[in-house]
Amino acid sequence: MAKAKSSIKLRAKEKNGVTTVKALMSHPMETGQRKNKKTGENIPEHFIQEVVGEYNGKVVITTSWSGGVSKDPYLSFSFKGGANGEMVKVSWTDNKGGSDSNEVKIKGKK
Amino acid sequence: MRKPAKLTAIAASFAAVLAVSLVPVSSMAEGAKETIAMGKKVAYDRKLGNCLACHMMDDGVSPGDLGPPLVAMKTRFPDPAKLRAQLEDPMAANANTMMPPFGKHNILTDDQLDAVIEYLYTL
Amino acid sequence: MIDVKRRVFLKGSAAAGAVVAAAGAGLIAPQAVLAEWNEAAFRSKTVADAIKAQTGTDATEESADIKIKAPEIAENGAVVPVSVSSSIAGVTAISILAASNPSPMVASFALGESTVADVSTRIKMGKTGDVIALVQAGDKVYTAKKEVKVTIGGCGG
Amino acid sequence: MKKTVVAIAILCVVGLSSTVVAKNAADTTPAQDIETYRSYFTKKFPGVPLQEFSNGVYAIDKVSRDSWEAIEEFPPYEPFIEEGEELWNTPFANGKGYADCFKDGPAQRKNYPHWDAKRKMVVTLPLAINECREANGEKPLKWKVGAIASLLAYMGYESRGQTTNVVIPEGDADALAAYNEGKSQYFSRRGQLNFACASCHMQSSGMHVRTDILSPGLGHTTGWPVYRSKWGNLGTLHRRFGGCNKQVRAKPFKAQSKEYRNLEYFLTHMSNGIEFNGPSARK
Repeated sequence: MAKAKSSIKLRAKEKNGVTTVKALMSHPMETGQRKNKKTGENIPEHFIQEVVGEYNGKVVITTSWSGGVSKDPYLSFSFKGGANGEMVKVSWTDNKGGSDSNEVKIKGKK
Repeated sequence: MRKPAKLTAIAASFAAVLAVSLVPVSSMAEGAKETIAMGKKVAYDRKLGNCLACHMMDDGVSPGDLGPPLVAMKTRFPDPAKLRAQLEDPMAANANTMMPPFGKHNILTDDQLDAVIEYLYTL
Repeated sequence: MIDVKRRVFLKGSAAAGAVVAAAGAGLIAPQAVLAEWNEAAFRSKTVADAIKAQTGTDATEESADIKIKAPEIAENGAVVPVSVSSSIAGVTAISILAASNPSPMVASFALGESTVADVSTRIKMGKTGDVIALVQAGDKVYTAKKEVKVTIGGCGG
Repeated sequence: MKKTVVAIAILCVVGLSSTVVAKNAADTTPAQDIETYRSYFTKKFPGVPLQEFSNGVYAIDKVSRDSWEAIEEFPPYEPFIEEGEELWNTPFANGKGYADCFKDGPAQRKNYPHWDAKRKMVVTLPLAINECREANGEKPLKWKVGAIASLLAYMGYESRGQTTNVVIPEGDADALAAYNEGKSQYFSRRGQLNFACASCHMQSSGMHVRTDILSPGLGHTTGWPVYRSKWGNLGTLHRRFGGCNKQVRAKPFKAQSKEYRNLEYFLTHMSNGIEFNGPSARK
């Protein structure tokens, strides 16, 4: 299977001068407290610690998470500004040093 | 943990006949209390009675509503044999019941059923 | 372990737009500021400790200007949708805590100048308890809470 | 209470005892069954339009619907649709692909499950997918999760808006027998807990097991595959059948076994006229 696909699905929509960004990330978000049913051992914690949202290269939100955020986590935020065709970027870093990012064009009035 | 509980369950159900010879009279009340406590535990345990799945009862949090609230059990079941039968095989009384056959399908052991009945009569 | 105050200062100044100047002066790179994960807050076992670690103070004020959108009853504690928004002016950070979780601090959002104080995520809740929203604006810390009942599955094991 | 009993008795003629159902499942025709089954639910939930039943418990409970709608803002099944599309477009080793088996494209939900008169069996969409693979020299996919669920998500998504229309061919005794077998399955009590599918999802639908609300059985087949928060993953209808059987402490049948295919045949037929809206998200 092709691997190049981003772990982040991203949408950005501008309406009345506010851009709303919605992101869904594929990640196990292990708390470290769940047991592996077969071995009985705790599954080590593995979760996204930080998600950064950028618009035009400027950070608009920095999100810090614990393993208390659901598996395949969701994040939505909004900022003033943004126009059709401009780029929004979202990137995450997890506690094991894994990371990913994705960009999407803002959909809005042309 | 289990063994003494079982013993007391038996002791309670045959109290009149056996208890005198098995258990010193002074500890009778203690024994009954333990049986009731065990009955409650079995009734609440999700893997055992799981009564709260369907019945409002006692101090149980977030009960279901498939069955009637378990209150005034002595009035509703003056005859313990009827209550026992209802737990053993509820379909005998109502072919469309949702209630699982706790005795017939061995969901609970005899001792557990006894203890649950003791407990239910406190409600 | 972690210099809480310094962190708060940096976040505050980031929101005030001062960080760019600081970075320009070679004091600190913006990414480094933003990349810091508040371990003390996230590892706290109580709401009070987490709030202190996050904000540097335990003087909080309940506010009706914070709106928490979360279900009264969560169908599945593994996925509880939560949105927090606020009409308080100058919000620099929003945090979401689940009071009954072993580690209550679940998420915190540091907002930029143009960012709207309105965030959504989905959180895990081990059992019924309050979802607490923590909103930082200026040097004030505001809170609001909403109880979410976590369902107990019926079918047993 | 009484109403429930009467309505159930009308449909399955029998109450719920397994032996009796097996004997009497044939007493009503599929057309009569649809009528009875549908009106049972539309009467029980009078404010709910027929099409809404495709949304399961969210059709009848406002509180869970709110969370569900929040989750649908960006549903967790979305990445699987994309993955399924990729799988659909990836050629087999022999250069052919799914499109060679499904001539009119991925929007196939309306065609399944169907009765295959030649082979005298119910063919479900997952079965057709794996038969397509095997006919082209590929290994079959696992039935319950993984690639097959993603493919079904893509095909389901492309089929959204199609209407359930499962045909029990007139005059085909074998097809009717398969349907009746599925029907008996649905109304037979099973397992240590002694529940039939109908016990929970018909007789007790809308009621609470602890705080869980039992979903109405009407429309149960329309939203698959489903991303269940409980699974943290996308799964197939037969995976759910198996899970339900396990919960009543019965030994589940195998996914795509004759038993589950016939059950799907019956249950999908009951939802005739309701639109497909899979993939979907459930608790």
